[in-house]
Amino acid sequence: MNLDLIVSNILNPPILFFFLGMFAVWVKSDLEIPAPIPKLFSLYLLLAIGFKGGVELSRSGITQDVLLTMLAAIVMASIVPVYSFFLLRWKLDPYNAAAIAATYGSISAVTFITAGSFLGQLNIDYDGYMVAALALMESPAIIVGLVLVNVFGSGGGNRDEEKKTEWGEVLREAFLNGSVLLLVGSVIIGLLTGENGWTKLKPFTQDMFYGALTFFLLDMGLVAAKQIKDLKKTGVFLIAFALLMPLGNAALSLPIAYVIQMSQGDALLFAVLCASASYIAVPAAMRMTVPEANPSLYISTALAVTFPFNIIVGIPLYLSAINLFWS
Amino acid sequence: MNLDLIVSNILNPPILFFFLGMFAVWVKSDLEIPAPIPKLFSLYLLLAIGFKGGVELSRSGITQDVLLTMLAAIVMASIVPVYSFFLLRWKLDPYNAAAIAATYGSISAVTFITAGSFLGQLNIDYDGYMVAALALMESPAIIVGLVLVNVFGSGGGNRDEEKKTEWGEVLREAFLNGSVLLLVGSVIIGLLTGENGWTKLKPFTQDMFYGALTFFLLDMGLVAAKQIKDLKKTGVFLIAFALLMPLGNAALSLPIAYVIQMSQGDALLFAVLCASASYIAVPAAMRMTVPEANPSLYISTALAVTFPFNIIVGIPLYLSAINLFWS
Amino acid sequence: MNLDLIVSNILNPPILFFFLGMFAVWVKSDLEIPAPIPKLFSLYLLLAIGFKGGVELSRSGITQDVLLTMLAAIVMASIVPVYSFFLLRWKLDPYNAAAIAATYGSISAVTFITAGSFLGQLNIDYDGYMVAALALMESPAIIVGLVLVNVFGSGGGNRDEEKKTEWGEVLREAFLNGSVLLLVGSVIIGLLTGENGWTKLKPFTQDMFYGALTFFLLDMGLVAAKQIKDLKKTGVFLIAFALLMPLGNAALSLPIAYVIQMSQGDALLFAVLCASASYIAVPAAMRMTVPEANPSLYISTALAVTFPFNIIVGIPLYLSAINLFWS
Amino acid sequence: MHAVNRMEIMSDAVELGKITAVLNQGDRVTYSILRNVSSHGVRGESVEDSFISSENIYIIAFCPPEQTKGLLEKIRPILNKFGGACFITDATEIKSMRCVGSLS
Amino acid sequence: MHAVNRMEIMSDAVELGKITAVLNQGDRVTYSILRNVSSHGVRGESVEDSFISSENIYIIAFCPPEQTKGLLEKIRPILNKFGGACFITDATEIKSMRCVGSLS
Amino acid sequence: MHAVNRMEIMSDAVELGKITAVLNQGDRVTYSILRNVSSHGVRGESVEDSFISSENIYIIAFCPPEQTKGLLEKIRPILNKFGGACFITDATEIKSMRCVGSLS
Ligand SMILES: Nc1ncnc2c1ncn2[C@@H]1O[C@H](COP(=O)(O)O)[C@@H](O)[C@H]1O
Ligand SMILES: Nc1ncnc2c1ncn2[C@@H]1O[C@H](COP(=O)(O)O)[C@@H](O)[C@H]1O
Ligand SMILES: Nc1ncnc2c1ncn2[C@@H]1O[C@H](COP(=O)(O)O)[C@@H](O)[C@H]1O
Ligand code: NA
Ligand code: NA
Ligand code: NA
Repeated sequence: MNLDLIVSNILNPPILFFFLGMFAVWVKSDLEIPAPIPKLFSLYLLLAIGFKGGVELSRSGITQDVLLTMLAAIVMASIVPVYSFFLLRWKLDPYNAAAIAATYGSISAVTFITAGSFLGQLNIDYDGYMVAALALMESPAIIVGLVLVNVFGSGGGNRDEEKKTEWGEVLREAFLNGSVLLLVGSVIIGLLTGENGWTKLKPFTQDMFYGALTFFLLDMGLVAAKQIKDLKKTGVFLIAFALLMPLGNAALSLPIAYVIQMSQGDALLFAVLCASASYIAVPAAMRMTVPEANPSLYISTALAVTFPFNIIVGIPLYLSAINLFWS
Repeated sequence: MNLDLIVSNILNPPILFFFLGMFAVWVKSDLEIPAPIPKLFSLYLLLAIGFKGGVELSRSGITQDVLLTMLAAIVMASIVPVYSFFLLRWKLDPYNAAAIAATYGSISAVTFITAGSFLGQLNIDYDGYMVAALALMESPAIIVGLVLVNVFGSGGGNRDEEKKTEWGEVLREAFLNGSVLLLVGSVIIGLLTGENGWTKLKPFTQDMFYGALTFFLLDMGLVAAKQIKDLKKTGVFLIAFALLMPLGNAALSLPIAYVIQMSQGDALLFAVLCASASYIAVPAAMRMTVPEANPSLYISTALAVTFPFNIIVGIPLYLSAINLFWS
Repeated sequence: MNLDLIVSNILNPPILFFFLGMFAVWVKSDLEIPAPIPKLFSLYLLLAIGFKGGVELSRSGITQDVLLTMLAAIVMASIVPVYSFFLLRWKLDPYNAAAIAATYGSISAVTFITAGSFLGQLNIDYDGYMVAALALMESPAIIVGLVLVNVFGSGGGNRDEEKKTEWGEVLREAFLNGSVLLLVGSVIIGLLTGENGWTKLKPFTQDMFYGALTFFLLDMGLVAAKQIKDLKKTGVFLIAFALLMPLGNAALSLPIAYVIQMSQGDALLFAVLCASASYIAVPAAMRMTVPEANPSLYISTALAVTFPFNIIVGIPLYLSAINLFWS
Repeated sequence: MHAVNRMEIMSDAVELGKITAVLNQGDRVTYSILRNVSSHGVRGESVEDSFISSENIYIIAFCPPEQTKGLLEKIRPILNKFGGACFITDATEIKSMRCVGSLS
Repeated sequence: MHAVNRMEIMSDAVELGKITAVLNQGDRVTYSILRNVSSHGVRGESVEDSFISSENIYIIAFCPPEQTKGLLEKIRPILNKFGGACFITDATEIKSMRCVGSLS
Repeated sequence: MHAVNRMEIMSDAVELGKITAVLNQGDRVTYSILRNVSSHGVRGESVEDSFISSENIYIIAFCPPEQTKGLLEKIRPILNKFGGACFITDATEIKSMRCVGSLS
């Protein structure tokens, strides 16, 4: 594996500010980014990434490549939570297993963006419609997770009672939660307004993008470092899961990417989508629909282990693998 | 009327994000832009628009055209609330009638900005000093509204008692409330610093402008859709008023614009100023000075009916009329 | 002294928005920039200034000039609080004297930035590594202040008891408080990522900079004007101190700058660092470590007297002096 | 001046809608919602409050004493789902005026 | 340890200045202001809280029992204007230290 | 349904860590922290709340009556440093459920 890649990945401002945030927590500095500033940046990033993706989609059109990619995305988002669930059942009750499985089936937009910046730095092209894949991969895992709970959850009384009334809520939470709605809405708006809209919004959604990502990762460092203390409760099994799962998911995604002839850049982004775990949309949905599961388990693994692992080691590692096989 | 205009108006990012916000409320998504982020964008927009207006004023100088425009602005801002009041008195008590009349006499900066973007898109020029007209039209309606309450309000006891002590407060609220002060202050600073200041601030006040407007309209969509439920209490009379009043005010403004030989772009902006209703500065002032009026009446009509009507139908409609008469 | 300089300093947007903020408070306008928006801008300014400084340091390298400047910075930051303390002891108890002395030994980043903008306007060059001097001058005064309290504080019981346990906290507060950490961290990240990072972050940290400064100074005007009412309690002695101290410190810094052959631009920035007083980092540290001192004394003098004095009169005045001696 | 009961409810923000729906059923019930509160000891674990993890709310409601029992019975099962807490105090209501403006 | 009265006042933010002016007249009155609260049932209608419509505040004040009546008489007319609410509870004050720093 | 004591603590934000450390020592103590509160009359001077000057916090804690005295004894010296206030009221706890999810 290519050490240069890791170094050039680490030596860029967003990643370094992520470390600065972690450092601040470790030395007990009072540095904090008070609410709702992080929310502002997360809304901005979703809007900017969705809009750019939509514009790119309007440029490329909906070709066969696009459709194949979308199909692959939906397939991976649906099967990852299934096999994750059975792995997790080894040590966990069905509720926690399903909630964590859903988390890993969905994606982390910030990991995706970081991978995009990394490719930009190495001058490797990728297709804008990968953002559409990202948008498509947000939701299926939530539904699969809920199905798993209903099939394998302790078939007991009050679950079944509430089940009927809650399915509507589940689907709404899966497809209409704030993050998904803003992302998908921005894709559609980008698609509708195309070049025209792009010219007007570019200074905001493109030029500010890298800076906003930097600021946001500073906050992510603060939050992730605070979550690390919850890992004690999590135990070795879950930490191992959180480190190996991204590798497994990426390993599974690459052959698929190869078969449908993705470019190297697209393959990296696809691998990153499969390897990353959601720490915003899915946890929010799981808290509402699987209250039996313990949020600190699925949030701390996704945020304090898998997220840093992917942005520091995972991204350059997956690219090394792609370099190896594609050439 | 020109359907192309409506479509090209709707198919731009700010308007589409407005719809996205409304859609989010209708499908009960949890998308929200938490306080004080909307406030940040509204302060930004006032600062940017005022500053640009001041710089433009420093470019054009205070010519006869400018003075005529200012005069027209003050006249319209003073008479609109008067005839609105008598129309509203047909169904409403004097307090609510005066508060709503004041709301429609004043202006909506975001509607103005949206009209400016629309002109920008069609490559129609307009004069920067129209912003000065906007600034001048914020306040008179507040004072006219208060005079109407004092003349026609049920001349009873405690109103009169407090009247003397409160006039100072009324004038201060009219000319020194936060929105007016920031807007007027920014105009003056733009005027004082001219090209020099413009070069330095342009990346912030000009390049980010369209993006900030987009973000802000997303929030306006959320807020307006929530206000729509208050319209039930409002009744058919007020909804009709909120739809017809902009048409009437625009219809009255166009001959004036024609007579003083405004350009087509300026005429559109003037019509939009007259047709729009204030949902920030005036409601804030009215809550303090006419507590007898019901805020949900004047806020929901201005925000949930007149604002969307103007940005969707009104702006292209007024421009069609201008195209007809000016050529 | 050069009146033109003062006028050209005042006639730029950030200073004028500072006055607008003060004006808003004086006329009792309800203009306010709600929390945490000012915090967002202050974090942004620290990040942007530190990052730029780090990049400049990576350009210049660590030369002898740089080292001499750093040495001068540390010396001034250490001796200013010592002689300030003895001056203040004339009228104040040791706790308040030490807290105010520490405040004046440290620096105000916004004053520094305003001076940088002022130089930019006059096309006078300065070295980017002055930001490193700024970063170095944040902390020593906190430690000197604490030493003064421990040596001269009423040697009584409970101070000594707690002393041992608190030194770790003091050092952490001095070097790891949020402002210092973000500033120093950003310098280091700028140094590490150099030109590469600069190209990516420039639209955010450079192009938005002047606008963010403008917005922040609007808020500073609001805050400073509110602090002015606390000055009554402060008394004439402290007001005189707050006006004369910057002059004294600047006067002391200029010969040093001259001897180590700083450029005119660097000399101005150095003078401004010495002349300015901290109203964020040091007050936060003093509240924790010298609770016996009255915060309204050290905050109101630094913020409501010294800060406006420096940005309005001080900066052009110090530059006049430099013009005189350097040529 | 008449006696009321004061209820303090701490809960997860996702339950807010259900709790207010219950409170709105009551007659002459007044309540205020405080958001972004950090709560500890309410659920099994102390949850760090951030936009990423959960958000806690704090509701202070006042209601006529005869309604307290009925409302509590409906709120209890909601709190049971996530873990939440509810505390009752006695208080005196001074005056609650209604807004007078309306369509004539 | 001595008895105090606890007042909870809910009101529109525009009245904040007047209410605190009254509270400042009292002797040994301690109060805290919570802003951006959503209040329901206080006025005639439940008002959505946003930067566009009104903002509600929640004040918690503690005062010596003998002052309660006097303060309430002055606060009542203010609350009557917009509709607002005020509730009283009994409490015990533990300790209230004063800051010692001052000009010597 | 059992009796508890309700403590309201107003303090400077810099003492938050120390106060919560004390509260965490208690058994079955529930507390909520409200930040960015404006407090007046607590310390010697009313402190304007801004990111530049100090920030006040408001803690509402509930604890079993037998623990109140012990906790107060430890909180008092903390409040004495900056000046702070603490008030006690009686209340009734309705139900406090614990979160059930955990590693099996
Ligand atoms: N709106 C956006 N959505 C997604 N990625 C973006 C967006 N804007 C910029 N980027 C990425 O950020 C990096 C910096 O962009 P550039 O402006 O090309 O230097 C590139 O890698 C882009 O892929
Ligand atoms: N500071 C500003 N104040 C008012 N309108 C602005 C401002 N900046 C940009 N705009 C408008 O926003 C639209 C986009 O501007 P541009 O594409 O940069 O010419 C144009 O229609 C401008 O009229
Ligand atoms: N990141 C930054 N840190 C410090 N000063 C800056 C930064 N960006 C811009 N400035 C200053 O802001 C002023 C405006 O910059 P310019 O883009 O050169 O017009 C100049 O005087 C710069 O010194
Ligand atoms: Na995944
Ligand atoms: Na109008
Ligand atoms: Na100094």
